[in-house]
Amino acid sequence: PLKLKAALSNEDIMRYSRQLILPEFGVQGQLNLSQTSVLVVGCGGLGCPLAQYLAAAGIGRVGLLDYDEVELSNLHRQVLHGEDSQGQAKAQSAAHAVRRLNSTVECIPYHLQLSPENALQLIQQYDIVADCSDNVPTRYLVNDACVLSGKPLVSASALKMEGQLTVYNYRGGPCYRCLYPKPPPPEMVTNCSDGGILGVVPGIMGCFQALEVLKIASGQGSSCGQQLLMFDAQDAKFRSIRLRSKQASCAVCGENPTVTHLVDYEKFCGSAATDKCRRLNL
Amino acid sequence: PLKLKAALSNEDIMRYSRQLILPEFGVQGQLNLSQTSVLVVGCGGLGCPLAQYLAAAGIGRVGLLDYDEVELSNLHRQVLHGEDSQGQAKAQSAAHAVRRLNSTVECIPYHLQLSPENALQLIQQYDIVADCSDNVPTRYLVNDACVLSGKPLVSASALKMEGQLTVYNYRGGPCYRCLYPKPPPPEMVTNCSDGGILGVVPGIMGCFQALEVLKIASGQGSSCGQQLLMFDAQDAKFRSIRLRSKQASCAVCGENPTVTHLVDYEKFCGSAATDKCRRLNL
Amino acid sequence: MAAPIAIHLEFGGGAELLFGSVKEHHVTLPNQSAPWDMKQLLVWIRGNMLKERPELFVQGDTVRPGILVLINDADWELMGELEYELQDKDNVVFISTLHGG
Amino acid sequence: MAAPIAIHLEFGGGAELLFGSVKEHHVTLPNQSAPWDMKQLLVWIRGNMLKERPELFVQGDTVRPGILVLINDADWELMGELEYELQDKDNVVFISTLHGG
Ligand SMILES: [Zn+2]
Ligand SMILES: [Zn+2]
Repeated sequence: PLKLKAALSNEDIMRYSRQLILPEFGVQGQLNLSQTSVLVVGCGGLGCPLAQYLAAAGIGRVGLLDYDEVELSNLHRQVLHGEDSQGQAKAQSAAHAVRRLNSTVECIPYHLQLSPENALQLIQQYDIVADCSDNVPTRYLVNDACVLSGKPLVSASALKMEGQLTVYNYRGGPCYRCLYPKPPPPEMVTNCSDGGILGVVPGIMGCFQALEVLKIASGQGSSCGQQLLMFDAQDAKFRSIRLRSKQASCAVCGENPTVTHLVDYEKFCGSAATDKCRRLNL
Repeated sequence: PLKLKAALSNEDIMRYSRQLILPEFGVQGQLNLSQTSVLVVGCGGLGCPLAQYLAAAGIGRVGLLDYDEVELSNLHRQVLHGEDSQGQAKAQSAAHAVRRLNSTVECIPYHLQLSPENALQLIQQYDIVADCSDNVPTRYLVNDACVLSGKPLVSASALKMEGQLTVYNYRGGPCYRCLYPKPPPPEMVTNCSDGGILGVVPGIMGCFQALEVLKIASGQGSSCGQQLLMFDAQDAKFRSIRLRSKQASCAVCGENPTVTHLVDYEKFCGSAATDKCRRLNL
Repeated sequence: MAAPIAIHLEFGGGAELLFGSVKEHHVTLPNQSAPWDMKQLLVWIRGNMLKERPELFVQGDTVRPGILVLINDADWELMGELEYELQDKDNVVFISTLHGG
Repeated sequence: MAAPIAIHLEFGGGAELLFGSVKEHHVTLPNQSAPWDMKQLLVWIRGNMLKERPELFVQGDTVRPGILVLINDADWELMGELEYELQDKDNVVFISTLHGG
């Protein structure tokens, strides 16, 4: 757990002065932030801007998880990496950029694939989880691990010219499975490699994720629990949707849960936990 | 003027593959982008994410203008700079970060204050102008220079937990003066030093500015002409407002303009063209 | 007899690809003896709008997993799902969940 | 005689600081012989809601420079500005322009 900071240093006061004078934020908000840890699952198009703004704002600890390495085709949207980081682990490259921006943030890179074997142990060490992954099995895995560990999940996704954001498992609201009890048919899932994506769309959604994480971490609270924020970049239109409550019948957060430990999510979804090759040959 | 690119190189195809397959964008959109130049006025909270995503997407040329140097209190929102760039010119620091992300973008830093003496000559060299400045006189100066040079102006602003965005002087729509013929009383203008700002709010608005610039540059066109996009970060709410048409009575873009060359904007506004000290002692 | 009603349909998140890539549709549901409900709307969409591979949109008598249905900017679960009775000028959105990042 | 009308007022971009930092206000405008227009609304706000320094909100008979007025999500210039006749349940927004970055 993070050491409790009793007061801000003079350097903190200088660095964060523009936030400290916000009545919604203040010194207490900054102290709360410095005592909060966030696990960023995926250091791609969403995770890059998210990690950037969490670190800039002075989050206490950020875990940066990604199994992948930086490729040229990532750079149009994964803006923490550079041409010189091609071939490096994304987690390491993102950590390097984050430390350059704010060396007072504790920054832990994890160059690994989140799996049913390691997810609980990792997530238990963090206060808030941000899902910036790119595939269906990982989204169910992260959700279940957050429900089983009691952590709020700030989840965003993006494809082509559209984005979606919801805060799950937060203040009695629904989880991902409450909304989507069954996974979609694998042939209907389009990933960024196949469907394309305009880089600034995950940029906007990742910044939004950072905003909601910061509101939770500072103590203001998120306004996106039980809400779906939909973004259409073509029309520059946002829409806020009121979602269902937590479902009594939910397999993981309901009254008689059948998912009481993590399962095989690739099998459950019929697809692989990477956006590289889309379907498992079962 | 930028050299016309007749075709994309193999490296371009690799790098931008996720954008190229978008039907709204495509190869022609990418070629259009590579032939477009954008002047970013201000390399602060808005200019940093804007320049980052323009460069990542493959804009042809980006001009980065700022008179200021990097300070510790900038780093909570001005994410292209790092701890090691304190004391450096913001324009140089931003250019360095942009080149690391995409060395194929022509990147020109201007370490200077935009003024009635240099604005027209600078703006005439660019296709699109993005106003990321932080004070009233500069906003009128940029507007008038864009009207006099016939350039679209993608303008965003942010303070505390709010943001605003409009595309001015675009496809027959209004300019900044059409909306605000008279400057506000100087004592009613709050800047980021006085009012505070949550860093990710200009992050979101700067990404939005990048989106609209990219839509104009690629040939799709912006959906924010004659529109005001208002963002409230506290409630995570966006609102789109239909604005007035171009005003026949406008002093700069109207039928009998009285502003036919650039004037003294500090005098016109009664305030200084920097957010450092708020009022001119006239 | 229920009078014909006009509703606004929207498809997004990729679901529009099943409808000629058109995101917004204004449709008029014809007269019928009982009020229109969502269950009947799905049958009508399947019969009148879906050109091919209807199983990618409907499965059994409901939408396939991974499509969220919104009625007047609220999750249809809050509105009665298949039993919701459509009103004139209702706005119904079918949105595919996105998973990319 | 025009009946009393209820309208929704919003202040943003800093303009809320003149109204006790409260962004949303539901107000009822009393009966009067003629319909309420925006000009009268500004006088009413000045007399009933503004606690201090009214010149930071109104100047002459209109709003001060740098405040944009929106009626039902449209610039009031499109609606007739001071002459616009208010309807029951109208939404009127007063928003200060932001200049920071
Ligand atoms: Zn659940
Ligand atoms: Zn004008």
